[in-house]
Amino acid sequence: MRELTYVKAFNESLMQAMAEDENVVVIGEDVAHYGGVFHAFDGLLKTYGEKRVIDTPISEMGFLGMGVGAAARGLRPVVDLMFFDFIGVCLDQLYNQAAKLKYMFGGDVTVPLTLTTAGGAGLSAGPQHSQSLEAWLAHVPGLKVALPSSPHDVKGLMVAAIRDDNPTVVVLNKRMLGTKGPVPEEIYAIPFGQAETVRSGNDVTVIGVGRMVNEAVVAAAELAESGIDVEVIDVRTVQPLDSNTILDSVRRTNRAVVVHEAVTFAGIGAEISSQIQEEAFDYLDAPVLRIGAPFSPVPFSPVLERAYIPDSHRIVDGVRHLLERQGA
Amino acid sequence: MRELTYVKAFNESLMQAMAEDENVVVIGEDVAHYGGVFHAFDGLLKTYGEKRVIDTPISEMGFLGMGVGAAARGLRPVVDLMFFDFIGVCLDQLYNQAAKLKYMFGGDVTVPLTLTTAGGAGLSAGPQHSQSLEAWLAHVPGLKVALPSSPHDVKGLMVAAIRDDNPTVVVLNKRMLGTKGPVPEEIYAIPFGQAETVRSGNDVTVIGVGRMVNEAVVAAAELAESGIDVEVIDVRTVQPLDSNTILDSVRRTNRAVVVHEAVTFAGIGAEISSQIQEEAFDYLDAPVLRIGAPFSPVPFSPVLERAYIPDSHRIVDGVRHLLERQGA
Amino acid sequence: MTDSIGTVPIAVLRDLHRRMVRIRLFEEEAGKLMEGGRLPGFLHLYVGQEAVGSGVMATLRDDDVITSTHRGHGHAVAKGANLRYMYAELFGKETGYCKGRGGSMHINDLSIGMLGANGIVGGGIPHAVGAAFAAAYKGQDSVAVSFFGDGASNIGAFHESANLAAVLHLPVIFVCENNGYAEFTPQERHMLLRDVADRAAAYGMPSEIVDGMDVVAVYEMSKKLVERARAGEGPSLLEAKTYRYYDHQGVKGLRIPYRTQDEIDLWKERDAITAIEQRMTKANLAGEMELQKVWDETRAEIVEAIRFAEQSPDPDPADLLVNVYTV
Amino acid sequence: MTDSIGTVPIAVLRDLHRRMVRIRLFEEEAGKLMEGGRLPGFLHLYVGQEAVGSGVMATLRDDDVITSTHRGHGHAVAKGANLRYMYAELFGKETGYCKGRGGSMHINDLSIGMLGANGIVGGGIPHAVGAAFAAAYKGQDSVAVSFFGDGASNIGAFHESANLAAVLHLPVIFVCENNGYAEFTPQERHMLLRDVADRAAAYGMPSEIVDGMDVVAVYEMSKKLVERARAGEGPSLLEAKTYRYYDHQGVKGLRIPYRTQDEIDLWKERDAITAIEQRMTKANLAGEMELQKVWDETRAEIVEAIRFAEQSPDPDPADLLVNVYTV
Ligand SMILES: Cc1ncc(C[n+]2csc(CCOP(=O)(O)OP(=O)(O)O)c2C)c(N)n1
Ligand SMILES: Cc1ncc(C[n+]2csc(CCOP(=O)(O)OP(=O)(O)O)c2C)c(N)n1
Ligand SMILES: [Mg+2]
Ligand SMILES: [Mg+2]
Repeated sequence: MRELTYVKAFNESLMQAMAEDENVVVIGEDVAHYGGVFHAFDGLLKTYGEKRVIDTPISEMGFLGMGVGAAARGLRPVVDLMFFDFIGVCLDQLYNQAAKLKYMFGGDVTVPLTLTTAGGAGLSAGPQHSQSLEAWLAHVPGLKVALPSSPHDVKGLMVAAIRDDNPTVVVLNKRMLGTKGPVPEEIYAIPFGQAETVRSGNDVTVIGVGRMVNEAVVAAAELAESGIDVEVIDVRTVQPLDSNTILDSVRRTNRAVVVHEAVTFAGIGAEISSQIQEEAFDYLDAPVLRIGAPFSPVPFSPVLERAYIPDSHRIVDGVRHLLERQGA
Repeated sequence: MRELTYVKAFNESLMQAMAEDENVVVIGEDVAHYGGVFHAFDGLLKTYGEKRVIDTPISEMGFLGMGVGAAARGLRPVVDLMFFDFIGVCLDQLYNQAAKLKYMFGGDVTVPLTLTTAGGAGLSAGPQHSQSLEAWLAHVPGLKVALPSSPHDVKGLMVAAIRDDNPTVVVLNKRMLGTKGPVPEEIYAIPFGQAETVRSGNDVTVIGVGRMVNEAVVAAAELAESGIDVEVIDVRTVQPLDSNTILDSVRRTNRAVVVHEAVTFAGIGAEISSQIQEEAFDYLDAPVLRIGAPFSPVPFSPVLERAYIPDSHRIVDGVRHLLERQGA
Repeated sequence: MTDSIGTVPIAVLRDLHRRMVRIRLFEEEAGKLMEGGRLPGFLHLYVGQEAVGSGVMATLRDDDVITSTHRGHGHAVAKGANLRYMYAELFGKETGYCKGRGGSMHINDLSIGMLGANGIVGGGIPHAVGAAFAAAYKGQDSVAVSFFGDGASNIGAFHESANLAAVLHLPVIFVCENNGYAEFTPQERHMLLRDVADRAAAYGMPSEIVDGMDVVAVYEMSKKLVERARAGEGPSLLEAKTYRYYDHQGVKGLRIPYRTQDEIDLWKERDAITAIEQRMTKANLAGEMELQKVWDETRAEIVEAIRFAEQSPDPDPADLLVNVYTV
Repeated sequence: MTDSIGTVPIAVLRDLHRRMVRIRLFEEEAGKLMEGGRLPGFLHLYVGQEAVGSGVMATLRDDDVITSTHRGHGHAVAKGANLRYMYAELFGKETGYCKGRGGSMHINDLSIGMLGANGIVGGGIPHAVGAAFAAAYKGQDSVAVSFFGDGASNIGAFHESANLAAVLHLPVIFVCENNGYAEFTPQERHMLLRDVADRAAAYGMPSEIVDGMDVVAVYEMSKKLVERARAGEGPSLLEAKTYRYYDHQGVKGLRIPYRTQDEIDLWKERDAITAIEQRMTKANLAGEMELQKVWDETRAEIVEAIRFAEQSPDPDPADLLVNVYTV
């Protein structure tokens, strides 16, 4: 199959979704004339014109709220927040407005808004340009949240997000923008709430979020050399979370590791881990292990940042640790 | 001992902390001349004057950020956010600024800021005035977060927060404002990160957050009548979390229930539950049970709201369920 | 004898009068229900400000969208909302506009372009910009009006929304109802300007100031700005000087007197409803009986609406998760 | 022969010149290091805007606090930061101003009143208000200056901070460095005003516009506003029209030409450093050699500082959790 980079797959999802539905518009800082700071929006202006691709002032609360209002009036705005870290200047419009309007207004209003943003560390972008805050959004009733881990999934999840009648957030991983992978040419949607079993295995289930899925796959390959058979699950979306796929796997493997880039404490891994021990308690041969970042901001220094971000080595160590564990 | 209401205990903490340290100032909407919409700041203006008690325009991002700047320059501002729900209009100043400055600036700056706010449901205040969002804040390295469950704790945790050199958040529970309880007259601090065992028991540990501690106590009394001996722990602060007290207890009782007002999914209960199964796995006779709100905004209708908020009945049912559980 | 006041014909005057009376009575009765302990939650009454909502709304069509605030009943009533469903919502009933899920601060009715009250100060302002964007996008000539208070003009969302509307040249009218207070803080302590209208210049947007106790003046000025927006000439800001008669929340002033009785009395002397009734009577445009009929009819409607609300069922707790998502 | 230009004495002129040269060379070398692939992360160069930071900073004392932006190197250098620790931070070294934890966008030095660059547009503006509050509270006569761009004047935090400072009558000078662009969006597409200064009126605050390529003009105007603030006369806004020579981030313009070469050349013809050198030379206030010496000394300082930075140790991963909390 044809290969595309992650960012090009994102771009193609917009190109095709805009062709499919003329109510789709793109709103954000430098998304039109410049094509986005990551060039994720390249060519949209040329293809769809200034009417549908809108550069905004630096006014995230304003233009996210504008997206909410436009969505309530029948458009399907894709609003871009340049870095996930900036969510704090506009969060009200996401959780108090977009996510609540339908419920709070008695059901008459739908808000088919998609917020796109770029999260994750690894580029020495420092403490205010590297965060992974998906746990916040997963805690908000009314929102849906995806973290694609491959070019294929970026496109499919973006299309699903745009077609969804609920407010959705798609968090790109900055470090994967140039990563290549097979991407079908036609438009397709990957349903929210369907995890993917990326690798089958019998000894332990590693549940990955976003880019960490790829680290888990690397770890699995390494562990296979020692005869350890790892199943890797990509949650794809953290809200809704496909608990069934996770639980079915853990009930078979009896061991689970959850891995994400965000700090471990109160990260989405806590939710996943809790659900596993609640629903598969009697199947567990060892506690569910969480792997995430230590409890600090993301450091700028490459040396520190490398030590900070979870990677395949930490997953390998974690899995080995779990398997060696002696119960009481 | 003398009894005070929850809100009066809060008020007294400020009265005394301001007497103790002239660098303490209070900043917020209607906190000065009006004394705060919940009268939590009554009398401060009269006692300390306009220099130290400052009414602000409706500009949460601005005045929280002003508090951050003032804290960086040696003051100890107490900044009030009228409702916890409003955090979305100013969150940037909390997690990207207050919580990160020290780390990000190489250690030279401290931000001894206290953010006070009122959370929780039960007053038919509707979806935008009833939320419990402590899980968001607990996920932020650099912050400390308390949810006092009694007049005694409000005062002690507030004093500790104000004296702390780190940014702290103290979340009052709106429904408890009129609740009375014993409060020492002198100034005292309850250290952050020290849970309190509110009731000792042997059969199951119920870990409560904020007002839910009181529901747990009621449930424990009811369960005692059936001969079930419940230990109740008040976490007091969710960041830092006193894991040791929780783990010691669960290793004795072998069963745990976590209860909070926030929606269960990705709530702070997930973190507590995960830690218990990680650290006390071999001691658990049953999965850790989480009790929280269902995954929806807080409804306005009293009938719905009553069904929505966790209470002693749900805790009683949960505990019974845990004890009756048959392992595989 | 003429059949108009200024340029405003008698039919419009009657319409304005009726809108104001409906708001006044709706709110007075809501206040009584609350004082009687029969309504849950908060209540921010619009009494005193009737001329603003009524005057502006009379210049709008059903497909023109408004966004409102915590003090939103008046806007809903003036836009033509059904009083039954409004009261039902105040009671938290399943038949309410929000099916009992939202309450007083979230009443909305998209069928008449009422995109909702909002509990977050400034929360609804960007929605109006978005509604205007959607209208322009679809090539419709409808406009959007965002109501907000003097206090709200200090929040970032106002600034960003105004600038966005200006830059994108959208058909938005920003209507600031300046009642002199943000909760309990008088304007002179929350901004240095006397006129919020002066803020429009920061966005390259025209503005007008109008006496918010004069419904005819509000109507005329709103008409001008709405027509301007409809003609594609961009956004504007309208400041109406007005006053709320009751407390920020609830009915009675609480124990802290942040306003003087003199101040309240002075504004009440200029009451907008009394004023229009006097002008209509003086100009022989309406007899006392005709005006009284409006009050009586409205009272009857309200009695019926409250009965409907009271007799309506509570929501079913089994439906807790309804409308969280569109499925 | 005079010993001043206008009212600005020779010592100050020399000081202004040196500050600008130090910024220019610091940034040029940083740019080269980045192009050479030797610096991690982002780099927002201040080249072109030197007169603004230098002119303002020369009117400040060490106890006057500034807050800065993503484009903060110039402010730090002008405020008197140590170039060694600055470069060390760009390299992410333990000896850097942020101990390698912050990077280019977070350089700060409280000992000289530099309260930090900030990666969030508008993030630092309220901090300046807070610093001014603290100074006033303690009865000190120090002031606070917040630097921000034309683009940042569209964000809510600016609006709220300006109004707060005005209402609380605090000694803040809001310095808008209008370089005509917010990233790649020209000013005329992000606001309708020509002058950001016009926004000050929305807060009842005076404003001034100054040629940001004329360091003497910036100095004189800043002096006036700083003295005003120091005397307790409240906040003000200073807009400096300026230009950045390099790309928004990094050195070379990327493949999308959002500015014309003509435009860039026109501004460079008015280069602030060249201009002051010509004026000083013409007025016989400095010989070419004397000026050259400043460049040479700075170059030497920079070579040494970069060497220091390169030779400094990386942070120790064992210290990952250092400074997250004050313990
Ligand atoms: C972001 C936010 N901050 C604070 C509040 C609390 N609050 C509700 S109404 C109000 C005053 C609003 O004043 P104004 O805009 O003048 O409207 P008015 O009440 O006078 O109609 C405040 C502070 C809120 N709801 N949202
Ligand atoms: C809240 C926020 N939104 C967006 C950005 C991304 N961003 C960084 S700099 C910048 C442009 C700033 O323009 P201006 O204020 O004019 O400063 P300049 O870069 O021209 O110095 C943008 C949009 C950010 N850092 N923070
Ligand atoms: Mg008001
Ligand atoms: Mg700029």
